[in-house]
Amino acid sequence: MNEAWLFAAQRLSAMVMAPLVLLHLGVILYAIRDGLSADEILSRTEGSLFWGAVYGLFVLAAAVHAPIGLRAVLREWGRWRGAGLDIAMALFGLLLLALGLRALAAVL
Amino acid sequence: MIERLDRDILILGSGGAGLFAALHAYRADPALDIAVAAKGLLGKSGCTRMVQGGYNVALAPGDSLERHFMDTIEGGAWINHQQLAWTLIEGAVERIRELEDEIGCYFDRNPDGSIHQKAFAGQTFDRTVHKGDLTGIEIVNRLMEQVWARAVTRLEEHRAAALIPARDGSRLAGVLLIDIRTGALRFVRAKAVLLATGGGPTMYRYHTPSGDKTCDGMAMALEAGLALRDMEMVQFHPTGLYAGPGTRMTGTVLEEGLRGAGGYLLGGDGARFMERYDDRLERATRDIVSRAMASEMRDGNVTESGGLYISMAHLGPESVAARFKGMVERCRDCGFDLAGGLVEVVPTAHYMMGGVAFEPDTTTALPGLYAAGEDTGGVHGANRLGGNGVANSTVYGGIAGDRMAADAARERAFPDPDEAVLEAAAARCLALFDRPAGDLSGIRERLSDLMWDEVGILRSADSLERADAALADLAAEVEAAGAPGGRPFNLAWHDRLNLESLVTVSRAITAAARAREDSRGAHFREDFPETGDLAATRYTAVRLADGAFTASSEPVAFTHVRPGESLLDR
Amino acid sequence: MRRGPWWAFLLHRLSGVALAVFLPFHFLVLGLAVERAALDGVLDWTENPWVKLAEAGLVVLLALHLTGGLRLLLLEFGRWSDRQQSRIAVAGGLALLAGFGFLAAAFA
Amino acid sequence: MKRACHRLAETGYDEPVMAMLEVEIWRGGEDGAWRSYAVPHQANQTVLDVVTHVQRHIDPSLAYRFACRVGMCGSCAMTVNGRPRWTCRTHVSQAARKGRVRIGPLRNLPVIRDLAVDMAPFFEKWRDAEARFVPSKEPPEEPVRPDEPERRAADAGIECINCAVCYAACDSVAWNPDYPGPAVLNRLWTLVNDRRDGDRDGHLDAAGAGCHLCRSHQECADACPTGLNPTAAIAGLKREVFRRALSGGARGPRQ
Ligand SMILES: Cc1cc2nc3c(=O)[nH]c(=O)nc-3n(C[C@H](O)[C@H](O)[C@H](O)COP(=O)(O)OP(=O)(O)OC[C@H]3O[C@@H](n4cnc5c(N)ncnc54)[C@H](O)[C@@H]3O)c2cc1C
Ligand code: HEM
Ligand code: SF4
Ligand code: F3S
Ligand code: FES
Repeated sequence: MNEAWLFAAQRLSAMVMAPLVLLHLGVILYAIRDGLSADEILSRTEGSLFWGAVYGLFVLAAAVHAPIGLRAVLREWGRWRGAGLDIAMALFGLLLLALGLRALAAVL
Repeated sequence: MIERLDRDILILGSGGAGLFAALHAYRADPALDIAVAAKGLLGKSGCTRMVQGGYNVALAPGDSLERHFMDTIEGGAWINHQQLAWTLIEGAVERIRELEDEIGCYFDRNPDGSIHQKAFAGQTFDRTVHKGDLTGIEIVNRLMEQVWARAVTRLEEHRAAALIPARDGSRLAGVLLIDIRTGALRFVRAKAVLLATGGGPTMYRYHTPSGDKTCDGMAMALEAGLALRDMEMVQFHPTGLYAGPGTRMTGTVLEEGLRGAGGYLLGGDGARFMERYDDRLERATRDIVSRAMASEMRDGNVTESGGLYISMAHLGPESVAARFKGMVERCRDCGFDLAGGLVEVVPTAHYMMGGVAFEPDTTTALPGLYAAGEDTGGVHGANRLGGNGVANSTVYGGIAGDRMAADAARERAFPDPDEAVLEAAAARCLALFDRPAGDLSGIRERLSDLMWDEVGILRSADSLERADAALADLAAEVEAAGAPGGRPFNLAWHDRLNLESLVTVSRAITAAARAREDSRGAHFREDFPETGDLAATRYTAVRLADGAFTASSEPVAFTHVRPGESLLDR
Repeated sequence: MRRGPWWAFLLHRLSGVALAVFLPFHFLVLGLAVERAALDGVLDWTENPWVKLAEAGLVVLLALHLTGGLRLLLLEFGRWSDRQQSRIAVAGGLALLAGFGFLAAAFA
Repeated sequence: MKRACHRLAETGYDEPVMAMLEVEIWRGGEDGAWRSYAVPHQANQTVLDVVTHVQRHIDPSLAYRFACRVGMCGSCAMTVNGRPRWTCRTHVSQAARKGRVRIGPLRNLPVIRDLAVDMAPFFEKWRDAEARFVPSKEPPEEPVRPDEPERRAADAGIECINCAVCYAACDSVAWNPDYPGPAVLNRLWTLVNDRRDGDRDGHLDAAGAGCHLCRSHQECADACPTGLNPTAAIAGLKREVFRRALSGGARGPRQ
């Protein structure tokens, strides 16, 4: 994998996530004031194209961003390098993607 | 055990001369095996890095080769080898283009994009190319990067210890080196060897050059039977920082521009003294100001710790701090306030105009040995213009590279070394481990005081005679001194070898100074204060044979211009 | 010996790693909980103080990592400025504010 | 002259010796140990002077390196009280803590012996990144002017003395054997801004292979004795590498 592309992908996904996370945090802070209920979440998200897009994009970006970040940490602090690490991180990204999409499907 | 290595070309020294030689030789013939050996790290040792002012070259409209040449000859008080000076001036134009366009130096520019050239003392035109006031760093770093990128063997922290002739004595066969890190002896056999170890008058109490330079090249050349010319010509820079005897900062140069900008020199009494010596006051040339300072110091008009003062505050501390940022910081590191207070200064030994006699194509009297840079003599005459030093090393380094490549390619076989000489040289190096440790610090201090006091800025028959005798004693003391200990990175061993070179070359300087019974350029004889008849100008040549230094003098050949004439009039 | 930027890096890295570890669980729990909760109509897991604390932690981490990430993006992609230290301070402050806001709201 | 200078030089020595410095110096290779020395504290004394004193007057076998003694050659860097520094320009009073100075070899480079490290890995990375000027086929259409932005950006990083102080200060170097380090990247940024250079893309690709390993610790900029800011230079590279990667240009590391 080309390091420059990985780097660009990580920064790009960070840029995508930044506004989404801000939005998400804002909503949580707002919503949590009267306690959180599944109804509430569902009523906001169910069938909403907007929230579907927001969370979908987030899941996608996080699945790109987190493995690349973790890979760096493991290389530097875990002294783990090479193809094994790359495969593990790719799998980790797929796991994130799968779990994220599943959660998304649940709330949509 | 001596390790052996064969290289078509061996270059000693990695300053402007050595690195340029490597690049040119490589460009001329990439198939050649080239090695660069340096006492320090490649490109990080020597004085080319330390160039602050810049590089003289006649580029601008209004300037001319002839004008640069006349400045050089007049600065050199007519003892220059004129063809060498002309080659320098012509070559500088080509070299500066090469530095910019091929090596990648990024010199300062004028608003229209052309290369900026500033004023430097002793010149009738502003022709000094520079990169801020750290020109040498830019030049050497770029050269170093280019050398790294090529297939050139780097022998870093390798000290050249002796030139080894071929068995039949007809030529040089190679060089015995000491690998400083391991202490191993290494003989590099080569078809062509360049001497570019950069001289360096570090035998004087106050001196500017880098600490790795101890005149090894000149000493080896003397031992090999070569003549050194103009050795009495040692340039002193007026404003060396004086920070006391316990620090290596002492002697390092405070830039010329301080005086140029209008700085005052003050005696210990706090008053200016230059009006007693020259109408141009502090702006007079290096030699005059240094001499004036030496007189004041001798008369005892000194600061508490023995120096003089430079004062800039009257120019406005803020403006000084802005214009001379690097200098202000350097002084601050030593605890001095250059912008607003007084900084102690002493004149300091800066450059050796003299060196190995060589030809404009860098060949020497010993076939197989070439020479370039500060190791050589004749280019600058009695005084070097600020800015002609780095031009000298880069121009001749390049020529040497071309010439050596051509010669080495023609040479089919490697020369056979004289094994007896090689063994003897190696034994000399190793014998030091068996001798009792000498008082190296004491010897060094006595040598530097002696040279400063007796063969320094002001000389006389008496002082030189005293020096001659004292140096002979010191030489014997050095010879007896050993450097016990292990071989790897044994600095005492190298200090001891350094002292040997320094004493040898000090004796050559003294012999030449005794032979010149007039005063010109950097050489001032109190017993012969007159310049003498320019038309009858002679230069000195010193040789070492059977342990004796003999100085002779030869008439200068006025091949391009005679005293009283000027190329500019034609 | 180490200065502000290094500590900011450490915080950013630790929060990133923690996020990478917790995010899959967050997705998992969210997916499961919503699916199950949708049947009885109550999101009772949010009543568990441990879950509350964990979720609050996640929000703090997210806020920390977000502000730290924004700082880096600004540093790398914005115009270079020497006011790094103040940026770090602002970033840290914002993150803490968000975290405490969440905690206060959650336990109110 | 002789008399005057000797007398005066001696007054320099006689300056009230303020105190003895307690100096600890690393002796041996990687597995060496600290050894203590007492060195007279003098006015105007640099850390290099302390080391010189020990080698000249106490233990001649001490190995260390220097050349220019004025902050131009970058040969004398060591770790002084935990910080990488140029020793020839570091005043003892700046570095000593309560009269104590601890001097070790530079971090992140193999120790040859005592205070001398092997700087080869530092330079080899420089060489391998091909961080050097490449002449262009044709000169730039517009002449380079002193105040244009590219020239200013190039100038900002040009006065590097390759002392490896930043290299020793950087954790990313310690953590990533393949990280070229701040100085090399700083040089690449100067080249990228040099409009005369003929291989801008090549330099960017070389940077792209390593610049992402910089974690913006800024320890390099903090430690650089000549006041350069490699962090800013690397940020510039990251920006350009990012742009180039998005436009599909990045070829990855040159072979
Ligand atoms: C502070 C200062 C400022 C200067 N400013 C200017 C200026 O503004 N303009 C100008 O034109 N000139 C200036 N000069 C002079 C100029 O720097 C020198 O004349 C020139 O650089 C000499 O170049 P070189 O290649 O001959 O030697 P150097 O650059 O000195 O290199 C000598 C090399 O030889 C090596 N060496 C020494 N002994 C041995 C050995 N035994 N074995 C192997 N290698 C050895 C050294 O390690 C080094 O690598 C200045 C000099 C100093 C000291
Ligand atoms: C909120 C938006 C986010 C932004 C702006 C952001 C930004 C960044 C940036 C710029 C980096 C690079 C740090 C470096 O290389 O020095 C990074 C690293 C990292 N991020 Fe994020 N990130 C965000 C969200 C996330 C999320 C949701 C996760 C976890 C799932 C995550 C996990 C990581 C990890 C593990 C690293 C590696 C840390 C390191 O190398 O020091 N990030 N982030
Ligand atoms: S960037 Fe600064 S610290 Fe790093 S090598 Fe260059 S001068 Fe030294
Ligand atoms: S310290 Fe190292 S991590 Fe980057 S900002 Fe400097 S190179
Ligand atoms: S000795 Fe040259 S930088 Fe310190």
